[in-house]
Amino acid sequence: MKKLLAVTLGILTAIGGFVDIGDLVTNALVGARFGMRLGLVVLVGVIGICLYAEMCGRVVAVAGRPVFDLIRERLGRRTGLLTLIASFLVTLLTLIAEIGGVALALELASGVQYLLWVPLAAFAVWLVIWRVKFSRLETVFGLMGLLLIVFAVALWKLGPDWGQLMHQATNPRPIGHETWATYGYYAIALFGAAMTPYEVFFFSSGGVEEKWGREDLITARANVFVGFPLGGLLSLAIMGCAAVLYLPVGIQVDTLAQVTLPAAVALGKLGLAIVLIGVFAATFGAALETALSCGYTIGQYYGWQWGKFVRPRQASRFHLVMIICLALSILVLLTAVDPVKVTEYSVVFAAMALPLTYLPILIVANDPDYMGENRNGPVTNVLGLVYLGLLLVASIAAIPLMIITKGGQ
Amino acid sequence: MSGRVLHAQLHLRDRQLIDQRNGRLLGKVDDVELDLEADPPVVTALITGEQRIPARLIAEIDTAVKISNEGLDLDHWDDWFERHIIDKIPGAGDKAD
Amino acid sequence: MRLGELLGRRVLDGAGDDIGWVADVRLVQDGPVLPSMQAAFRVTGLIVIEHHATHLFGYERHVGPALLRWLVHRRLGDVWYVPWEDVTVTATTVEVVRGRAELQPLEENARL
Amino acid sequence: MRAIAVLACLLTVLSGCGADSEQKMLTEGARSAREAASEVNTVRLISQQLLDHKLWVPSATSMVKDSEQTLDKVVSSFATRQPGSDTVRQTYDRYSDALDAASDAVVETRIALVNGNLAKVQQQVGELQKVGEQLDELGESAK
Repeated sequence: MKKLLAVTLGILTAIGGFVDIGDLVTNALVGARFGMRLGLVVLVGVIGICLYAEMCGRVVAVAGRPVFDLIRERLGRRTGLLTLIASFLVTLLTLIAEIGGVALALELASGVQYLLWVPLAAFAVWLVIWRVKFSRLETVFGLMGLLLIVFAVALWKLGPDWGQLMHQATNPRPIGHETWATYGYYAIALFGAAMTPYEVFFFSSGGVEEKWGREDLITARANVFVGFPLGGLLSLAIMGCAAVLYLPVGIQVDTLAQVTLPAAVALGKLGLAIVLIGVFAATFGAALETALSCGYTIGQYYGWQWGKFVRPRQASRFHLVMIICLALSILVLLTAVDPVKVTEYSVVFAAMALPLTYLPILIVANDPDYMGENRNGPVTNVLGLVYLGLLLVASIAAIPLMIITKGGQ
Repeated sequence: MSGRVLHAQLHLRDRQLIDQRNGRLLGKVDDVELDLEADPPVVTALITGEQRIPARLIAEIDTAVKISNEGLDLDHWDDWFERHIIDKIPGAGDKAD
Repeated sequence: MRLGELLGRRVLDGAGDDIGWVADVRLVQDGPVLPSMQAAFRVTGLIVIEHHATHLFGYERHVGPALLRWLVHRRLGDVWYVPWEDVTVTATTVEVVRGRAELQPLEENARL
Repeated sequence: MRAIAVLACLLTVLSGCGADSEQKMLTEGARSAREAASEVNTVRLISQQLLDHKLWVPSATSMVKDSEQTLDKVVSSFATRQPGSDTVRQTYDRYSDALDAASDAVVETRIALVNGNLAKVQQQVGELQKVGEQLDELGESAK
């Protein structure tokens, strides 16, 4: 049992990357518009994040340094600061969206307007960060988020034509009124979400919080190879549900309600209840992940005492950053901005942050001073470089495609 | 030739400073002070923010730089925010540690 | 002097011709023993690169993926190691006794 | 510099404030029809699930309200278009009428839901089906 619980850090991290509020909607939206024709992108994303998260886990276990330490060290103060600003803004925008997502899930369950839930949700996130032990936090929200597996059950229950889904998946191209531009835009959105920078910040910092040492190399790997593929699977299940239920009748997905509806159609009230709890846990987990990542990145860039492995008073600046970020989230959401739309703008900053985040990881994972005999092998390096190239292409294409397609319209 | 070979930019600059005694994180190495007039020329101090850490306090250089935190005031701002904000919120931890 | 002032300075040869830029300072821990019973870090030389760049990412030591190394080295041009005995630090530049052709490539001296 | 400014003005006038041509009206109408069809079909799906006891009334109501909001945006954004000639006006009216019908059907469904009038919801499912099919057809009439 203890061994099983040891992989919850990977699961919670992956939930933040693959099924947070923005991804929930994007996955369903993509399924409704393209069927499974973008499914391969999720697979490519899973392999990429596994590759780099494994490197991070290894660096933490061997050298004890989290990702943003490496970024500042290898990119220097100035480029490091640029990376900090870009990745901090992505993370903050995502945090804002997640708090909104928690509130939206509560609205769906209760019928009470989501704006009323916003301050409560933000306060609850802060309270958990302030008081709950890191290991407890990752276990509870990681496991609860797994309730989203109900989407896979729902897909199976909807009785789709599997052959047709496979056919879509193996024919990656736009259909109907879609263009290559919109197809490319959503491909980048899915790929960027799978490799969103705060995943490696959170995962590596979590490894430090868990006090990983050389003997935990296997735990680190298990986290990566269980957590992220599971996240990808949830993501594909949501896409599949939308492909089966919405694509044939021309329904376009733009709300969280439409994301949850397939579970109700397939499994009734019980299915909906499980999905709502799952969405709540996943968005709440992602809110914790992003809020902590806001503190981790700034703390690690400046070298402040950070982390939940010390008491809040010993890491006062770290906790203060998170309090300010949560307060900002409430203020932004109370302007009635659509939380789902907020994540779309984060693409802009992600584009800048992505290559600069992953380059230092690849460099340090190769450094014999740091890694000794645990440094990267040739296969990892070739794959790492291929993915660095993909990230670079995605980051260059993201903003032009966003403008051409007017955000995927 | 004996002794460990290091590079000032690669191994010292922008590395994490850690208190050798209790593992507390104390900031980053922003710059390195060199005495090039001395014979032989040597590293005399590490600089972090406004603070100067004399070379004699460097305990270990690894993936981070461990120092003995004697007579330095590296916790100034952390303490300031602790006293003025964080301590006022219930549950911030015991004063003792 | 601060490391920050030295990095990125122009390096000139004896005749006053341009060689490149200071990229890093090599230290060896065999200097005079400090009160902490540790040897001081002695400055033994400079790493000089042909083209201006602030960061080598540690790639002057020839580790890591070959393609990345190749890219970094293409950008940096030649990389040399100049022993401290050959170096004079002036007000704004660094002068090297030897001419450019006599400089020692860093590879031959990677882990002194 | 002045030439660029003039060109920019011209483009703005042509694309935004100016009257729409037949082709543009068709394209925009079809796009709006597709977006409206999406919401109408969503509301129909929700109503159907409610009648099958697969949804709670508050969740269904909140979902329908979401769709109603999105539909409102689609309808009002199409309404700001200006037909340039009589033939274009005919096209405009065709789409406009269908969009209004969609809006009415969704509003009535929402009211029936709030009042707990399941018989009326049942009736609306048929109505939404009809409106949805009409919009689907209009949506496919242009790229």
